[in-house]
Parts: sequence; C-alpha cells; structure tokens
Amino acid sequence: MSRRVRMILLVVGLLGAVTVLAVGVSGLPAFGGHHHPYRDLAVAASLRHATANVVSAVNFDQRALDTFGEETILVASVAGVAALLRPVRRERRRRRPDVPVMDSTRLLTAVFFPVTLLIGIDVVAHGAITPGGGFQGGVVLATGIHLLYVGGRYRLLERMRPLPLFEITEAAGLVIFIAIGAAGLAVAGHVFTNILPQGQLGRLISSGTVVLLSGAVGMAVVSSVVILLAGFLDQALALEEVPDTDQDSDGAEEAAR
Amino acid sequence: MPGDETAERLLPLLVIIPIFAAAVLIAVGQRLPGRLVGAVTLIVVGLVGVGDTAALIITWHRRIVSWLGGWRPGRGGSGVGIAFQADQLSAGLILLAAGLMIVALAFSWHYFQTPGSHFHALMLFFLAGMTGFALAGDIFTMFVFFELMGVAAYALTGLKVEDPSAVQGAINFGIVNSVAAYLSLIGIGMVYARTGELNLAELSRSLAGDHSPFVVIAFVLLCIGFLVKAAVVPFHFWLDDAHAVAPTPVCVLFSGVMVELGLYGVLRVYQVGFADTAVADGIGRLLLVLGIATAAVGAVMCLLQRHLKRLLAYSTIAHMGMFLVALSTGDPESLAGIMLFVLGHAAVKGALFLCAGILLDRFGSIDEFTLWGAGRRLRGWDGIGVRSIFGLAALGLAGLPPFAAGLGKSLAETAMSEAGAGWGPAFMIIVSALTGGAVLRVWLRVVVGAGSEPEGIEAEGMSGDEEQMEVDVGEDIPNRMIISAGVLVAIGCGLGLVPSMSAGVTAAAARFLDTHGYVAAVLHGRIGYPRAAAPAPPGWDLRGLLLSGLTVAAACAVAALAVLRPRLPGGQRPSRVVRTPVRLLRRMHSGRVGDYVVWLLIGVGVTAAMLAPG
Amino acid sequence: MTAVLGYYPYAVAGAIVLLGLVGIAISRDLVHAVVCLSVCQSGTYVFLLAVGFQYGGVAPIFGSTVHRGTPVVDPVVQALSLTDIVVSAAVTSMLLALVIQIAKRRGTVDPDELRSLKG
Amino acid sequence: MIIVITVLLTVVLIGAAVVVFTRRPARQAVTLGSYGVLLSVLFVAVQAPDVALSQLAVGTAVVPLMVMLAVRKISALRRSGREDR
Repeated sequence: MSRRVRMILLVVGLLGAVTVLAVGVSGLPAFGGHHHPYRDLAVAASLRHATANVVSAVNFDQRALDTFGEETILVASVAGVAALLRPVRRERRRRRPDVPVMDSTRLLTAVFFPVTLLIGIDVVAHGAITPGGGFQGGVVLATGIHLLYVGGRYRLLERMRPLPLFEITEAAGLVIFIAIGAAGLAVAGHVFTNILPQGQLGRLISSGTVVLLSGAVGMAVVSSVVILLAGFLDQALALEEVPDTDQDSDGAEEAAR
Repeated sequence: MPGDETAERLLPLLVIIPIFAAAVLIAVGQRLPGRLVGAVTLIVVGLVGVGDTAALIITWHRRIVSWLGGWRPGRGGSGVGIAFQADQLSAGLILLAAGLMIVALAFSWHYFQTPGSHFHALMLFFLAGMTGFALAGDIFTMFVFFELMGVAAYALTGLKVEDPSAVQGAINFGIVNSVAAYLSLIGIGMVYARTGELNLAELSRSLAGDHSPFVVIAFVLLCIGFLVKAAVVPFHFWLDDAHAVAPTPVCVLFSGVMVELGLYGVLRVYQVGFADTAVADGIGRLLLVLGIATAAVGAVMCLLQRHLKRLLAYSTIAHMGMFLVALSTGDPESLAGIMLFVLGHAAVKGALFLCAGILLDRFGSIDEFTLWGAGRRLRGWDGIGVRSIFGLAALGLAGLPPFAAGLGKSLAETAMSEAGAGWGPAFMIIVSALTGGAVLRVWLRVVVGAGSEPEGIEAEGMSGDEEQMEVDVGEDIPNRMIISAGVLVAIGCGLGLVPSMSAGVTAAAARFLDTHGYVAAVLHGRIGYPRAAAPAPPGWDLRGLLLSGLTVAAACAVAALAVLRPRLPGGQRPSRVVRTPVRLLRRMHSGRVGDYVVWLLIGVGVTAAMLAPG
Repeated sequence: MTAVLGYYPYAVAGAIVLLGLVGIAISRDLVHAVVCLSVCQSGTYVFLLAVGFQYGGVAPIFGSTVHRGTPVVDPVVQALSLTDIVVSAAVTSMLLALVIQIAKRRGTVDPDELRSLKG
Repeated sequence: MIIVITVLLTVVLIGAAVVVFTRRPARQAVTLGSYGVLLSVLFVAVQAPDVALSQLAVGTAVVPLMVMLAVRKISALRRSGREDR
C-alpha cells in the first residue's frame, strides 16, 4: 500500500472512529455525576470487611480473580520475554559492562537507594489502609533496586538480584496467591473467600486476606519487574554479537550460561 | 442433586490449576529434565481435561454458576463479585481447548528442549486464559482473560526466535490484538458508565429495551477485540502472519479453538447482554455481511497460497465466514450445526496442521512447489499413514460424510434453508469446495506427486520455511506424530457417527440462546434448564449426504483443475478482470502492522454503520 | 459551558486513544509503534477514571478524615485501571522483546524494510 | 476543581501528541516518561492516588527504561551490522 493510499484510508478510518466515539460518548452520563451504583455496593462491602482502602478491597477481595488474572499476565509475559530474549548463537557476554559515572550520581544513588526500598516496603504493607498495595509497592521496590544501574553499579546490581532466586519468588508469589484462594475454598467453600478475621477499620492488621494477597502480589511483582528489566539490561549492556562465525561454538557456550 | 454445590466450588479450579502448574514449572522447571517437564504438563492438561469433561456432563442437566469468593448478589440481584458460568457450549469449548492441547503436546514431545520450561509454562497459561475467557460471566473478567490468552499467544507465536518472520508475525499479532483489546476496554467503560455494572446477567436486565444508538456503539466497541480474535474481515490480517510462522502444535490451538473463542465472545455478549436492545435489529445483517466478506477473502486467498500453513490459515478464515453466515439466521438449529462444524473443523484442521508439521520436519519446507512429489519419498507404514491421514483430513475439511465437519455443515444448511435463506446451502458448498479443493490440490501435488513438476517458478523467499526449532527427530517419523494426527482424524470422523450428536448439540444451542435461563441462573441461583420441547433433527439424512457428496466432488474438481493447469498457484489462467482485484487483495495483506491498524479503524466504522438502526 | 465540559474528559480520552492509533499507523520504527501503543492504552485509563469521577468526591480510602458518609469517587474503575496498567507493562515488555529480536535477525526495525513476511 | 481538571486534561492531551509525534524512539523514552508524570498528576486530581502511584512507577520509570534499553540495543545492533558490511 503506498503512502498516499494509506493516509487517505487512515483519514477515512479516523472519521468513522471519531463518529463512533462521539455517538457513544454522547450517551454517557456527564462527567462528575452522582450515579455510581457499583461504587455504593463496593464501599458497603469493603466497610463490612473492615478494609479502609476500597480500591484494595475491590482488587483483592471482591474482584480478586481479576487481580489474579492480572498477576498471571505479568508472570506469563516474564516467561515470554525470557523465552524470546534467550541467548542465541552468535552472542556472548561482554566482560566489563560497568560504565563510568559521575560521583554526584553515585552519591545520589547511595542516598536514594535505601529510601526507595523503605518506601516500597511501606507501600506494600499499608495497602489496605492507605493508597498503594502490592503492585505499586512492588514496582517501586523493583525500580529502587535498579537505581544501582543509574549509579553505575551494574556489578553490584547483578549481585543484588540473583535471578534464579527471583524466578522462584516470582512463582512463589503466584503460588501463595493461589494458596490463599484455595484456603478460602477449603474453609468457606469458595475460592478467594476472605476467611481471616477482618479486625478493625484502619488498623495495619485489618481487612483479613487483603493484606496477605497484597503481599503476595508485591512479591510476584518485584520479582517480575526485576527479571524483566534484567532481561533488557542484559540485552543492552552485557550481550554482544560475535562478528566471526568461527567463534560460534565458543559464543554458544558462553551464551549457554 | 439439589444442595450439592461441589461443581460450583470446583469450577474455578479449571483456571487455577494450570496457572499453579505453570508457576511451579517456572520456579523449578529449569532444574528438571525436559521429559519430566513435558510429562508434568501433559498430566496437568489431562487433569483439566477430566475436569472439563465432568463439567460438560453436569451441564447436560443444569448450569454451573460459581461466584468467586462467595460474593453472591443480594436479593435484588446486584452484587460486587465475579461470576463464572458454564453451560454446554462453554464447557464444550474448554474441553475442546484442553483436548487439542493434549494432542499438540503429544505431537511436540521432542520439540522445544532448548527454551527450558518456558514453552510448557506458556502453553499452560494459554489454556488458563482460554478456559477463563469461556467461563467468565463478567465483561471485565473477559477482558483480563482475553489479554492472558493474548500474551501467551504472542510469545508462543514468536517462540522460534531464530526465524525472523516468526518474530515479525508475533509482533503484528500482538499490536493488532492489543489495539483491539483497548477499544474493547473503552466499550466496557462505556457500558459501565451507563449502567454501573460489569456482570453480564445484570447488564441483561438493565440494558433490556434500550434502543438508543449508544447501545449499538457500546456493543461494537466491546466486540472489536473478539472480532479481531475471530479473524473476521477486515480484522483478520494478523491471522495468516501468525499462523504461517507459529510452531505447528501452536497453530492447531490457534485455528482449532482460539479463533472460535473470539466468535464465542461476540455471541455470548450479544446473547446475554444485548439481545433485547437496538443491536438485535442489525445483528443478523452484520453477521451476514461480515461473513460473506470473510468467506470470500478467505477462500480466494486460500487458493492463491503455496505456503501450506498460510493456506490452512486462510482456510480457517473462510470457515469463520461460513460460521458467521450460518449464524446470521439466529435460530438454534443453525447454531447447533455450527457448534458441530466447529468441533469437526478443529479436528481435521488440527490434523492438517500436524501433517504440515511432519512434512516440515522431514523436508525442511512446506512450500507446495518445492515439495512436489515429496510424499512419495516417505516409505513404509509411516508414508502410508501420512498420505492417508492428510488425504482423509482434506476430504473431511471439504465435508466428506461421516466427518463431523460435514454433518455440522449439513445441519447448518438445512437450518438456513428452513429459515428462508435458500441460497445458504449453495454458498456453503462453494466456500467448502474452494478451500477443500485448495487443500486437496496440495495433497495431490505434494503427497501423490500429481501433475507435472512445477518448473521455472523460483522458490520465493517464504516465511516459516526454515523452522529451526522443530528439531531433527532422527530417521523415522516418530510414531507419536503420526498417531496424534491420526487420532484427530479419527475423532473428527467418529464425532459425526455418534447417533445422538445432533440431538445433543441442538439442546445445547437452545440452552445457550436462553437468555432468561442464564440470568435466572447467575443472579437467582435457578440453575435448572427449562424442559426442552424442540424436536431433535436427524443425523445424516439423504439430503445431507447428497449435498456433502456434491461438495466433495466439487472440491476434487477444483483440485484436479488446479493441478492439471499448473501455471499458477491457483491453477486458473486469469483474465485481467480477475487479476486486478486479486492483485489488490494480495497487496492489502501487506504484512505491515500500520496498515492493519488502519483497516481496523475502518472496520470499526463499517461495523457500527451496519448495526445502526434504520 | 458545563454541558461541553461534561464530556470534555471523555473526548480527551478518546483523542488519546486515536492519537496512539495514528502513531502506530504512520510509524516508521517498531519501537515507536510500541510506544504509541502504550499511549493508546493510557487513553483507556483516562477514560475509566473519568467515568468514575464525582464532583466533591474524595479518594475512596476511609480513615480519620474520610468517614462512612463522605462521598467518594468510584473505586471500581480505579481497580480496573490498576489492572489495565499492569497489562500495559506486560504487553509492552513482550513487544519490545520481539522488536529486539527483529533487530537482531534483520538489522532494521523499519516496517517498510521488513516486507518479507509476505510470500 | 473543574478548572484544574480541564487544564490538566488539556496538558495530558498535548503530552500524548508530543509522545506520538516524537519520531526518534530515543527521545520518545524521555517524552514518554514526562507524559507519565503528567498522567499521574491528573490521576491525583481525579482522586485516584492508587492509580497515580502505579502510573508513576510503571509509566514513568519501568516502561521508559525498557524503551531506552531496547533503543540502545537496537542502535548497537545497527552499528555492528554496518561494520560487518
């Protein structure tokens, strides 16, 4: 298809899509209105289970299956990326990927690294009562670990994240999620039932299994994001193409590690 | 069995068990020997298959409704939870998925040693995604499992990373499907904004009687994702790219069940949520027009291919067109026919893909011309096996009695003529003959070596020719490869011989179309079926046999004509009138993802315009 | 004025989605296309959150300042958006990995130079 | 409130356009990150702190970082490809 034809078709398609969206949107209630029936039900249900953060209650209690599916998508994509980026022939590891970095950056990293980790842990732990939860905290933690890369400490980063271990914790996060769900099946007869005593609204130990599921998700997410970023970092920094074909076997051996 | 809720409790496990197994494989699979990983995967899928069978048996008598976490709706019938609902159709589809996956895993026993446990973990995620999608009774949950199915499918498509076109097919697939999924999500948001509900059964109540244009738009957007999965023209472009390059066992699943699940999504959302709205006025027209376009594009493109897997992919598109056209009448008899057709199609198409895989494995190519006469080089029992399986499956695809595909087609034809669409049988026969003929042509050339050896036609740079990961398995074709393909053909044939088959699918179709039954079951726990009074149609009758025979004869004629005039892949000597549109059609399938997105946008507008009231 | 403003957020969300689609359609670099896809998806978050907003509502987190009677915005769409964001990260990472593989095999990521898929 | 949200929406829309029409992916990683910040601010304004936090972590840190690394890898591949020829 030539460029011109493509642009003409694109404009035609856009006109159609804009019309479709405009007609659809004109049938919606105006922005900011009061009509939110699901909200009313969800808030009531959340308060019944003493979960202060209703978003967490929806995510980990009322619609826990969606969150489970979502975590599964993340883990599946990690498996997919690992399969797609697996070292192929003609690639080998570079010896020293550390790049020189300014001292100020190093210092900043040294300060921010522990702070980020603490924030991440805090966000995971308080997911039921304040904004946040397993997913957000997990990503913050995983990003925090990668500050080391910005700080030029690629070697330290590699030691900080033993990838085989993270593969296990990633899967373990998912398995714990399933185990809690299965406990609901065993005790109350329904998968993902919130079976623990829910305590008092606003306390750290409240909301029953919401905290546990949030923790499990946090665990899976930290590990997934670390493995994902590790895969990309590896591609960008550590792996290089071996130009000559006669080094193939050598390269393959290196890559096989 | 009133009061006994075991099935309700265990239903979600069909999704959870494969995910659990996949997680375990990811954690420890690297340390296990490849054979063990394969065996564990096979056992888990088998377990899920047993569960699916149990669900299918139970749904013969009543629906299974499972509210996750025990969040049942209150008295008024509105709640905050997520529901899973199984009736015969959804249970049958998940059983089909599990069954095809068992065959695919058995076939690929020796494949994929190198990527460790990733292949198996991804297959399990794919199964979980399909199962969750088929069972979900909530539009957002459908979206989540749609995405899970998608993410696993993109990775499986691109798994042969050494083949550049594999990776490219995967990226086209991924981008087009994701775009469509986001449009679906906008549709979900619209429905939610209007009603404040996500559960399909609740939506059924609150959308009933709504005849505004809004409801049409919401339905169209909601269904874009499913239409793309179902490879309906003009949303089909990703399919042949993905099929041409995906590993053979994955193709079996894509063609046999994933594409059909897209169609299932459209039907389910329409039947439960939108059957009593403005959408109902135009849905028949929409399915008819899209179906005819899909069948035409699929059949023509199918005839033009010489890359076997791509040819089979287009034949899947053509079959999807037939499904849509037959369903446009909207009566339970044609749905029953299509259900059987889908089953039969999955079996024979799967067998054909496996034969393509065997050829690829033997000769390192699946190009129709380079492989001319290659089938004669297969010696002994193996050769006889492959030759006969390929041939039988090709005839089965064309509708040879007693294959289930043929029975389904003939049931659908009868239903269409009874519904007043007298041209229906002719249409079905033509499309079946063209696609079946294309496959038979390949069989004649490759396996029998009929016609003269194609000369002067350079081996075009074909994608998927070099499938390095489909590893060398030694001198002989492993028995399990032939047995897997043979089992599929036998099943495809056997299903058409089961005497109560057509009665069974007719009952299942009526129950699927029973919106009130669905709503009552999900919201109020009345899970029993109403007493069915519909007369069961006969299985094979004389008319069906005659029409099927005609189809098969026509397919053979198409194939023979093509082989005897070997100048072009399609076999015809085209005049300019034919050549120009064909060239245009070929150019539309450009392999460039930007173009596909443009077609998708146009498709959105066209779909909405066709559904618009008045 | 308010009638127009009442639909402005939805219009913006729709426009972001379409912008992303246009970006993919005209893209000359697959990385660019993947980034545009994530822009496209960000339109869906804006749409969902706009659907759940209520004037005068606060974040749905109860505690010392927010009591049972206080109006809150819709938590359900926020939960849906969270799911959506994770899906976005997953899909983007997968597609980027595929693009890297294409670059490895072909040495280019320009869709116009990558025509080979078609026989 | 209505004015704040309207202004923020407009800014986000412009941000999206900037990201889409930044043709060079290396620059796009930066604009995408900034766009992520804008989105997070908008989400805070519509009372969605949970989503804002996620968006900040994913949209501003993780995804742009992956894009940056992918671009870096691809340009390295292009360079080595050119040397080969």
